[in-house]
Order: sequence, then structure tokens, then C-alpha cells
Amino acid sequence: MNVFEYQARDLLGQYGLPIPVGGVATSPEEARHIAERLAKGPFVVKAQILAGGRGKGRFLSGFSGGVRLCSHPAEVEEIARVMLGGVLVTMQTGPEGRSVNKVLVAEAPQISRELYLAILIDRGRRCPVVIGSAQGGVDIEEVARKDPEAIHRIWVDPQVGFWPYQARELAMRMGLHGPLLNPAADVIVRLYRFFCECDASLSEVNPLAVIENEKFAVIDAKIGFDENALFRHPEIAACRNEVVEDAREAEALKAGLNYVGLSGEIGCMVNGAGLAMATMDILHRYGGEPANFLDVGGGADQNQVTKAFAILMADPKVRAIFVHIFGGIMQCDVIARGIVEAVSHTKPKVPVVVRLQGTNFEEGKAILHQSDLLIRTADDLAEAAQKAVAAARET
Amino acid sequence: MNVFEYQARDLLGQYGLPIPVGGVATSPEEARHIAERLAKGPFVVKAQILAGGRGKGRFLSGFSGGVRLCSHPAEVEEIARVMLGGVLVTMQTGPEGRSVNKVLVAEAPQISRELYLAILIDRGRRCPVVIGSAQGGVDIEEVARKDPEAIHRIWVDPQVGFWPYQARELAMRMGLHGPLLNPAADVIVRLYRFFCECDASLSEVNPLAVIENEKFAVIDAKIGFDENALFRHPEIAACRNEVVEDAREAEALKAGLNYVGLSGEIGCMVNGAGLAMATMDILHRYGGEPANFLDVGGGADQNQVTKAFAILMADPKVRAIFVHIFGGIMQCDVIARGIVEAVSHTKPKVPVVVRLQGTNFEEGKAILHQSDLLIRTADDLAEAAQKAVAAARET
Amino acid sequence: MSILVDGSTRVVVQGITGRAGSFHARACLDYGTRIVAGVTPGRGGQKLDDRVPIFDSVAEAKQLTGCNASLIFVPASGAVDAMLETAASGIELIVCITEGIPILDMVRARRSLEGTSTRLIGPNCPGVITPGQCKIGIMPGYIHKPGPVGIVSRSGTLTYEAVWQLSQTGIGQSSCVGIGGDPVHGLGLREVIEMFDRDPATEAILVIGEIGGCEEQEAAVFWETSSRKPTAVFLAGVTAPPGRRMGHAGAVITGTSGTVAAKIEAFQAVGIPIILSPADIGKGMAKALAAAVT
Amino acid sequence: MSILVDGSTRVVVQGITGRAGSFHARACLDYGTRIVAGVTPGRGGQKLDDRVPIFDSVAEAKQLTGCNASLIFVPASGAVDAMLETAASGIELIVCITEGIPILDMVRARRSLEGTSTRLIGPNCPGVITPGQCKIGIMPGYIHKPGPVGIVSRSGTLTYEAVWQLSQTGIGQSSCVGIGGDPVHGLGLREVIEMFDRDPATEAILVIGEIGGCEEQEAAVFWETSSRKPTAVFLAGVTAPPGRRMGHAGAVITGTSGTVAAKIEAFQAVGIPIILSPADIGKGMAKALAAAVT
Repeated sequence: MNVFEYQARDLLGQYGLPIPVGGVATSPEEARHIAERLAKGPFVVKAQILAGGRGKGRFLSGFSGGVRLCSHPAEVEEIARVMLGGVLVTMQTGPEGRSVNKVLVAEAPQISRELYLAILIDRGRRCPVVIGSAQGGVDIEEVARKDPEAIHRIWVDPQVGFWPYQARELAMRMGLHGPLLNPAADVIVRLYRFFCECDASLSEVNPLAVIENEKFAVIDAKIGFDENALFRHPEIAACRNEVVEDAREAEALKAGLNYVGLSGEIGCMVNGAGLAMATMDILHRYGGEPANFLDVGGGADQNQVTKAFAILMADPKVRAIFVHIFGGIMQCDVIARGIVEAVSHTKPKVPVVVRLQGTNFEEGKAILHQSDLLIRTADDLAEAAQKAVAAARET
Repeated sequence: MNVFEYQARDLLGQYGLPIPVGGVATSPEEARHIAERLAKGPFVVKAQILAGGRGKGRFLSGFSGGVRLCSHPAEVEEIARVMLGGVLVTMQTGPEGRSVNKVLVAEAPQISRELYLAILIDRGRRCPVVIGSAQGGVDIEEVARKDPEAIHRIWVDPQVGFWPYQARELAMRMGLHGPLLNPAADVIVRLYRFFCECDASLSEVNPLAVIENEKFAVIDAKIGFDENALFRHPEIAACRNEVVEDAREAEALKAGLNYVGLSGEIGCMVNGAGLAMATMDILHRYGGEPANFLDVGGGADQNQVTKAFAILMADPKVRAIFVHIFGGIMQCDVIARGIVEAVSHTKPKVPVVVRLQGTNFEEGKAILHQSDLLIRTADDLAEAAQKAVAAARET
Repeated sequence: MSILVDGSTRVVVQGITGRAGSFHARACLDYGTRIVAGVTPGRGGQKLDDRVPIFDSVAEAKQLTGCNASLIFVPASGAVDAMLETAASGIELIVCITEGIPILDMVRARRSLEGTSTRLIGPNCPGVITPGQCKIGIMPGYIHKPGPVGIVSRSGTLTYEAVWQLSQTGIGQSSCVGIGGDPVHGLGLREVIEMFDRDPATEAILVIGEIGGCEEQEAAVFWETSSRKPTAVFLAGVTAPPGRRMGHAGAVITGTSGTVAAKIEAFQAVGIPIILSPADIGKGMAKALAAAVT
Repeated sequence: MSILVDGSTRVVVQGITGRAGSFHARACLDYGTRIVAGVTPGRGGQKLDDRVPIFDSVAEAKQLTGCNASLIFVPASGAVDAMLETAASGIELIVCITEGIPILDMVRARRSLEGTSTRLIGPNCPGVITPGQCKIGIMPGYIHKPGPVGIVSRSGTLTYEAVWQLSQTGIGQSSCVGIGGDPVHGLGLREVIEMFDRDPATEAILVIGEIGGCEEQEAAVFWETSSRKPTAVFLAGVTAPPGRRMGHAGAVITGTSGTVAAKIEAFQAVGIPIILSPADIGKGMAKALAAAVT
């Protein structure tokens, strides 16, 4: 679960990381008031969306830049007015962009150097890795490609923990010496504590700025949390309601379904994450595009099937629904009854294609056929996918 | 630093350990009010002193028992009136006993079994050890002597941590099974978390009671903290003012001196803990008894020497003062000047014997001799100790 | 022959009195697996269905039943504790079905298992099965059929689909191992592939990978020098968008190494055929086997 | 010959720019110790008294000066970090003077040093000296004199008193090691005694113990089978009350093993003479040496 920049700032601030003063605003007036309360300009106004590349982004309105510097509170208000309610398109948002409902207003300190700092889990080594670079403020993947030597890593033995001397070693490799060395190590140690204590999956500060040649400031931060660990961090889990930008995903979340919204036209309902991805892939092979990833899980009950149908049907892009179930522990006849119930109940206006395979699949098919509902079935996966793609083209 | 039972209860309660409801009172009326607020009797009234054996203790007034059961709030008030302001003598207090300024009033649950549980550092293995026994409510040293097999230990690898399965293993060895097993493990895990997170040096629950055959209660707890770690636990360090029972120790604490009050007649001032103990030992060999342990440390300045003198002289038992300094990094001439200053300033009414040895000891002796003060000196340690013992007998 | 488990494997089920634990313990028993013990702390002395004795601890279970593999259904908050308990008792194989374990807990768990003789499969996996001999997991047993193909997979139902297609095509399996969908887990693709390579009963290998991480690339390196057994690979998630978690905690593209394209490239570089459609897994495997014969 | 340190030992001082660090670094230099580097993070590139280069890290200091022992004056809150840094750099001897380190930090530190080649002396100790060759610590150098007696002690000034008495009696020392007064520390009494036993330059051993713990008892066991070098023992704290911490964090009697009586018994059981009065340490040692000659 990723959080907005303004939420990340609050959480990092609790761990003593140096955050430029500021606040989040939902109206232009509020943005102006925040700027007025800050000591002095210049100020920065930043559109709050969950995607990177904001600085080089462009609003659908034509306004350029999701991050803008201002000298006066009046200018802050003006910029906030343009951003709020707008749709920002960046390299990471796709062409549809993201709505901007909040802006961050903060002091914009004089930056003398821009560094990169991040902590994440190295899956291969199965441990946290602390990553630093003297080349901050730019795309780190780009740095990694062009100049891999410029990226420094410290892997952490989870039994020994991360010690200040390791933070100093990283800081030194990032080119920090003299009076900057201990403050840099302090920032790194605090970020590591935050990472572990809050069960973050990613803690990226980019850029970490040196200001006035003597101290540090977190200019931008991208923070993600391990969903599996949210149960022990109720205060972080509470951020969730704010961060679901997609209405379909918000619904699915409430229903306890694993859903990711996509831009295609075939609504998918599958049991199992791997099978769900494979289902999306085969639709694509036959010229269709999935409207979503949806894993109803291994033990979905009729209620969840009904909810899943409702979510798929509420999506105006969906032109056909493809239900793909491999009955392992779940029995296909039970599933079939669930589908019949759900379809009778929700009365989808688009064609429904069902492939049932595995345990009791023949009984399941029989149940679907015996219903009076317009449910198309197929045994073979390829055939089923082709039927789904064709069905989507009908409407 | 050990804390009172009522303080230990509060701290353990914060970690979710099952503490019978109750409160601490400094007056009989307050004790009665606490009992009245509790659901029902019986109640227990417990004298708060920093020594064990209270149950079998006796007040100087003749009243018997520092832990008493009562049926009614009126009886609680009555017992509290007898205890408060009294002096309780137990096997651990010495004959002078300890003043009782507070009593704990708590519900006294119906106990079906009494167990023992403790966590401390095993110095030999250099790790925490969790100790449990089915034989609680009695002196554990006695159990260890008579029935060593009845005491169970789990040593904890500090890199791996203490896991619930280990707590269950201990609980099983303590004879806890069925519906008691998981609640017992929960208590043990919580006590371990408390131990580590609060830097305890000892966390002893004795007895840990089984009540109503289904849950646990911490009936008495003895908690000590690592003094070296108090800097990171300001809330625990704040307990300190409450727990210094000896006025001389309270003074020494303020002056930053390492002082332990004893019952002899020779006030000692020594640099270094080992030398200070050895000094006490040699006085004892010659028939004297130290009034205290006092280590002024390796870098004591004149100010501390003056304060140390003041504390020794304020002790009415002290009949002679023995200053014993080995000049290593400290130079004896500097020390001698400090002693001269301190003696001139504080004008002790008892004889002062000084042994200076090590760096510049001859210059130091000369300074003492040249002063007009009645300072007795000796080169040899045996001679010095004998002079100190003799001096104490003069007065 | 087979890998990891066979007819002599003696299994303890941790969390056997829970809903999933009891359900799947029975299904494993029905398949013929020697479930010799269950563990639920506080329920020691009871029995499951009058046949499987339940103990308070794995150590007790091991001492009294000689179990040598554990199947874990303990909820996420206690699963790592269950793993460490099993490892401490000296049991050599853990199959952990539990889903939703925090990644930092798994980091600690894996670190603690280092240097022990215990091997972990999972968590968040369907388990392991040697058809006709031993099923330790939640996969539907009846779709499997003994035979020459070893399957290793990061997925659950997709593996069932693959097994189904193989069995329908008449191709049996030596063992099937679901390594789990979490980013930090026990045995990896490569380790299982190496086991299959050494196993005389396994004549060919099917690898089912997906987006996220770089285990597929690490596994591919193996063929540069070692295995000559016919192998086919299917990879799920070619249409998955970057940065989104596709159900499995581990199925998320971060950086370029996590994409299907990067993984395909790695296998193609060592000459391993890629099955492009999930509908062609049975056919693809048959083709790989046939190619090896000629 | 000697143990642990000699004229070739190359020392880095961690915390060299602090008050105690710079004072004692100079005192060690004056004694003739080869202080080749200092470390204070953020002060790299400076020098102490224009002669000792200061580095930002121990790794740098080691790489550029070849130091092989470290003397730590870092305050308690950072001392364990300094130890781990030194161990990670591969330096084989740490002498930590720092007082007041929390015991749980030392528990972690000792555990982390296990399996490394680094030996720790201290913390909360006076250090180690091989008279005439190398002083790594805060003891007054001039009281020492080269000779045949190896001293190991849990104390500071009491050791100086003992050395003083020995030197006054004409008995020199091979090496003197203060192992420190904390309950969890580096090298123990027994380990240092074993080193003295193996050291050809050490002809006799003086042990200075005190109340608390049971290191003395563990050390005494050594003589049951091994050392035949003349040995004398002094133990401080016969008059200390139970349960009170006598200055040193480790000097507290808990249970019976911590008492002087229990420790005396252990040494007497293996025939080691006990020096009863602290005024008789020189004489006692002379007697032990004389007894050995006859």
C-alpha cells in the first residue's frame, strides 16, 4: 500500500526525519493560509497523486507541472486553484491521468546537493537493503543503467540489525564527510528504524537534500507498506481510505477481494492470482484486453461471487465478463450454483462467459446449462478466452 | 535500581500482564477508599518496602505481618493505620528494618495454584534466561537447593529473540496444559517483552497465581532495572526519587557519587570500586566496620571530595573517616590539596586518616603534613587501616 | 522415487484443529498421506477423528510419533513461531500454507532457519505432492497422476490447471512443488529444479513462474552448465502493469527484472522453450518431452 | 613475550578527539605505544598533535595504517556500535574503556562478536599493558615493571595497588589485563589465565577477583587439570552486603555463588593460595613464587 507524499511526510516526521514545514490543502484558500503561516518563501505546491514524474507532468487542462515553486502566498493560492480538481498526467499515470484532490504546500529550502536514499527488501538476499547515491533528484533506474557504480548498497543481517557505523559507511560512499557525516548517518538510521518498526515495503527519499551545506531535508518521499503487516499498524492502515484512488478498488477492498483496475474491456473473475494473471494474458493473446485483475481466492463463497459480479458490472468499460474457475478444493457444481444465483440476481447487461474446470466440472457445466440464463461456457481455456473476446466485440 | 511493588505493578500492567486491581495509599483513609472502589473483598494490604519476606515480617511496634488479608474496607483502613509510619523488619531488612510510607491495597483473588516466573541475565552464558517453576510463592533459592529439577530454564539467543513456542515449552514444564497453556505463554511472552524493552535487570513474578483454574494473576513482583540503561527510559528513571530509602544514598546520588550505606562506624572514601571494597575488607580484618561503600571514581574533583566529606560527616554513626586514594591518573598532590581544602571547609569532628599511594604520593603526604589540620597519614595499607580502626575507637 | 516427500514421510499438521487445518488434514489422510500427529497448543491429548493424536508441541509430537515433516495452517500472526518451533525440534521439512505473513517476519524466519537442517516450502503455497504416495498441501489430489514430469511453480490454481492439462494429455508427475507467492519464502525455483535434476524418477521439468523478483533468472542460469533434462516454462503476467501487486505479495513488477519479458529472455538465452499460452501447457510439455526423445 | 599486546601492536583510538580519548592517547604515546591512528566520524583528515592521523571510520584507519588493535573511548550510547565497527573491519583486539554500557547492549555485542576473530577486553576496564612495550588503556604506566607475573583483574585502582606492591617488592609483570567490572564483558578470567599459562614469559599468575557472578569459580576449575604455574588470588568484597551493587555493575551478590566465601572455596579446592588482606598482595605473590622455586 503506497501512501501520498503528505502522509509519508507525517510518518517520517514522527521518526525525527527532517521534513520541510508545510501542510496539505484541499482548497486554494487553505493552501494560501498554509503559505502565510510559514516563515517565508519560496514555497512549493505539489499535486498529491500516487504516481511519480509529477514535476514533468501536465494537467489535462494544459497547465504544465504538478510541482511548482511560488514566491508569495497569493501565487500559492493561484497555483493550487489550477491544480485542485484537475487531472494530472505523468509518465507513470497512463494517458487517463489522476485526479488531484489535495495539494501539499511547503517551504522550499535552498538546496546545495541532491542525494538519493532508499530502503527496501532485497528478495534475492532475503534481507533489507539500504541504498544510497550521491546522484539524487533524478530517476534512480536511469542512474543504475548509466552509472551502476554510483549506487551504493548495505545489506542488513536481520539478526544483527543495522548499526550507525553502517549508516556512516553508506554516507561516506555517498560523498558525505566532515560536519555532514554524522547528521547523514542519523537520517539513515532513523529511516531504517521507520522502515522496520512500521513494516514498510519501500522507503525512498529522493531527493534527500543538503541545505545550507550543513543539514538535510527530505524533499520528496515515496513510502509503501507491507499489506500483510497492516494488522499491527492500525494508524497506518487508517491511511488506506485516503489512498484508494480507484472507486472499483475501493469497493473490492470492502468486499475482501483482490482487485486491480486496468483499462481493458473484459471483466475477469478468477480463483487464484497466478491463474488470474494467466487469464488476462490469454485474453490479450486473442486480441482482448482485461478490464481488471480479480482473484476471488481459494475459498470464495456465493456472497463474494455476487459482490465480484457487481463490481465488474459497475465498470462502464466492461463489455463482457469472463469467469474462470479451476475447481480444486472448491467444487465446480457449488461454484456454478453461485454463478447462477449471482447472474439471476445482478442481471448483467453484458455477455458472461464461464469456464469451469477441475473438481465436479461436468456437474457445474450442467447446472449452468440447465439455468435459463445466457451464460456461455467452454471446456478448453483457449476456446473460452476466444469466446470472451468475441463476446466483448459484440456489444 | 529496584522499584516498589506498586511501581512494578504499574509498569507490568502497561505490558498487559494480569495485575489484580488495586492502588497505593499513603494514608489509612486513602487505603479505605481504594478498598471501597474495588468490586468486593477479600482485600490485601501490603507494606511497600524494598525488601522481601514481608509476609513473615514484624513491625517494631510488635504488629505481625507486612502483608495482611482483610474482608472489609474498614479493616483495610485499620491495618493500613498500623502499617503506615511503622518500621517493618524482615529477614532481608536487617534488624533496623525499613520505614513503611505507602501501602498497596488490592483485590485478593482466590488462588488455585502458585507458580514462579522470572527473567534475568545469565552472566555466564551472557544472555537472558527465563526461569519458571511449578513451586511458586516460596523462596526460590530454597527450591533450587532442595529440588533443583523443579526449576526450568530457557536461555534466549539475543539474535533470534524469544518466541511464543519457547514460552509454551516453559509453561508445559511448569505443569500448565489445556486451557491454561496459551494464557500462560502469553504472560511469559509479555514479561519478556517488558524485560527487554524496559532494560530490566530482574523481572520476578512470585507467585504467579492461577485463579479460578482458568486465568493468571501477578500476586507479587520484584523488578530491578539496569542503571546504565535508565538514560533511555526517563519514565522509569523518574521512579528513582521514590525508591531511595536511605537519606545518605539520596544525597550521594545527587552528587554523582557511588555510595552504599552500611551499618559500621568508619566512613570510607576511596577511588575505584574494587579498591573501595578491599578497603572495607581490611577495616573489617582489623576489627573495624565500614559505615559505607563510597567510590569517588577515577576523576573526582575537589568539589566531589568536599561533597563526599559532607555526606560521611552527616552520618551520625561515623566515628572516623578513612580516605584511601591510589593515584594513577589522579595525582596525589592534587588529591591532597583537595583533602586539605575539604577538611578546612567542612571541619570534621571525627579523626581523618588518609592513605595516598601512587603518582606523586610523597608530594601529597607533604602537603597534608604541612597543613595545620589534624590529618593522620600512613604509607602502608595495613598501617593506615589499623590507624583508622584505632581512631574510631577513640571517640 | 521423487523429491522431498514419498510414501514413508510422516507428517505432523500444525494448527490441526482449525477449520482449514482439520479439513486439509482429512483430505491428505484420504489421499493416503501418513498424517501421524497434529499440534494445537492447549489441545494436547485430544484426537482428530479418533485417529490422529494431537499434541501441545511439535517436540512432543516428534518424540512420540517420529514425524519428519510438518504442514502448517497456523494463522499469519503465529506462523513464523510455528516454523521456528518445528525447526527447533529438528524436523527437516516444513510446508507452510499460511497466507499473509508480514515480509519482515519472513526475513527473520529465513535467517533463523539458516544453518539448520530444516527446509521450508512456502508460505502462501499449495504445498508439495508426490502423486500416489504423499500429498502435503491443499492441492486437489485426484488431478495428479504418477509419471516423469517434475513441476515447480510460484502459483496455486494455475499449477492445478497445468497438472490437469498434463494428466489429460497422459503425462504424469514425479513431484509437484508450489514454492509460494510471497517475496521471501523457503525453497526457491532453482533449488527445486536442482532436486529434480538429481532425482532419477524425474525425466523432465515444468517451471511455472510469474512476474516479480528474479528467481526465474537465477534458475535459468542453472541450465548454462548443468541440467540436460527436457524443460518447459510458462510465465504468468505478461499483461500485468508495473508497480501493482497482482494478488500474490510477490507478484509485483519493480524495476525491469520483474517483467515477464526479462524472464523469457533469461530462459531463451539458455535454450529453454517458453510456453506462451496458458492453454498450451500440456501440449508444450509433450513437445518438450518429444523433442528430447529424438 | 607477553599476551595480547607487545611492542609491535599498532593501535587505533576510537573517540580520539574526546576529552578522555585525547588525554589517554597522549599518555599511551608517551609510554611508547604505537598509536597509529584515531577515529572520530566527521573529523577525518585532521591530526592529533600533528602526529596521529584521524579517520572517519575504522575501516579507513585499518586500510591506511595497518592498525591491529583498537582502544575505545566512545560514550556508552555509541560504544557497542564502535565495537561492531571494529569487528567488521577485521581488527583482532578491542580494548573498551567506556563505562555505563547497558547490559542488554553488551549481550547483543558479545553475541555479534561470536564467530568473528575479534577479541574484546572490557568494557568498563583499565585496559591491558605489557610493561615496557605497549600500554593500551588508562592505567598509570610508570608503576609497572617488566617481569614474570601475569595479572588478570576485574578491578581498576585495586589492580594498580597490586602492581605497585609487586613492583615495590621487586616483582615485575609480563602483562596486566583488566577484564572490566561489568556483568557481561569480553575476555573472562579463565580465558586470560589460559593465555598466561601458554605464555612462556609468564612464570606466575595473580588473579584479582571480586563479588558477583561466578567467573572465579569457572577459572578455578582450570587448575584441576591444567596450569602448574604458581598462582595467587585476592578477592575483594568479603564485607559487601548481598543485593547491593558495589560500584561496578557486575559487583553485586545475587545468590550464593557471588559471595567471596564461595569463590575462596573454589580456589582452595584446587590448592590455590588466597591472599586475605589487600595489604599483602605483594608479599603473597612473593610467597607463591618462592614456594614454586622450592
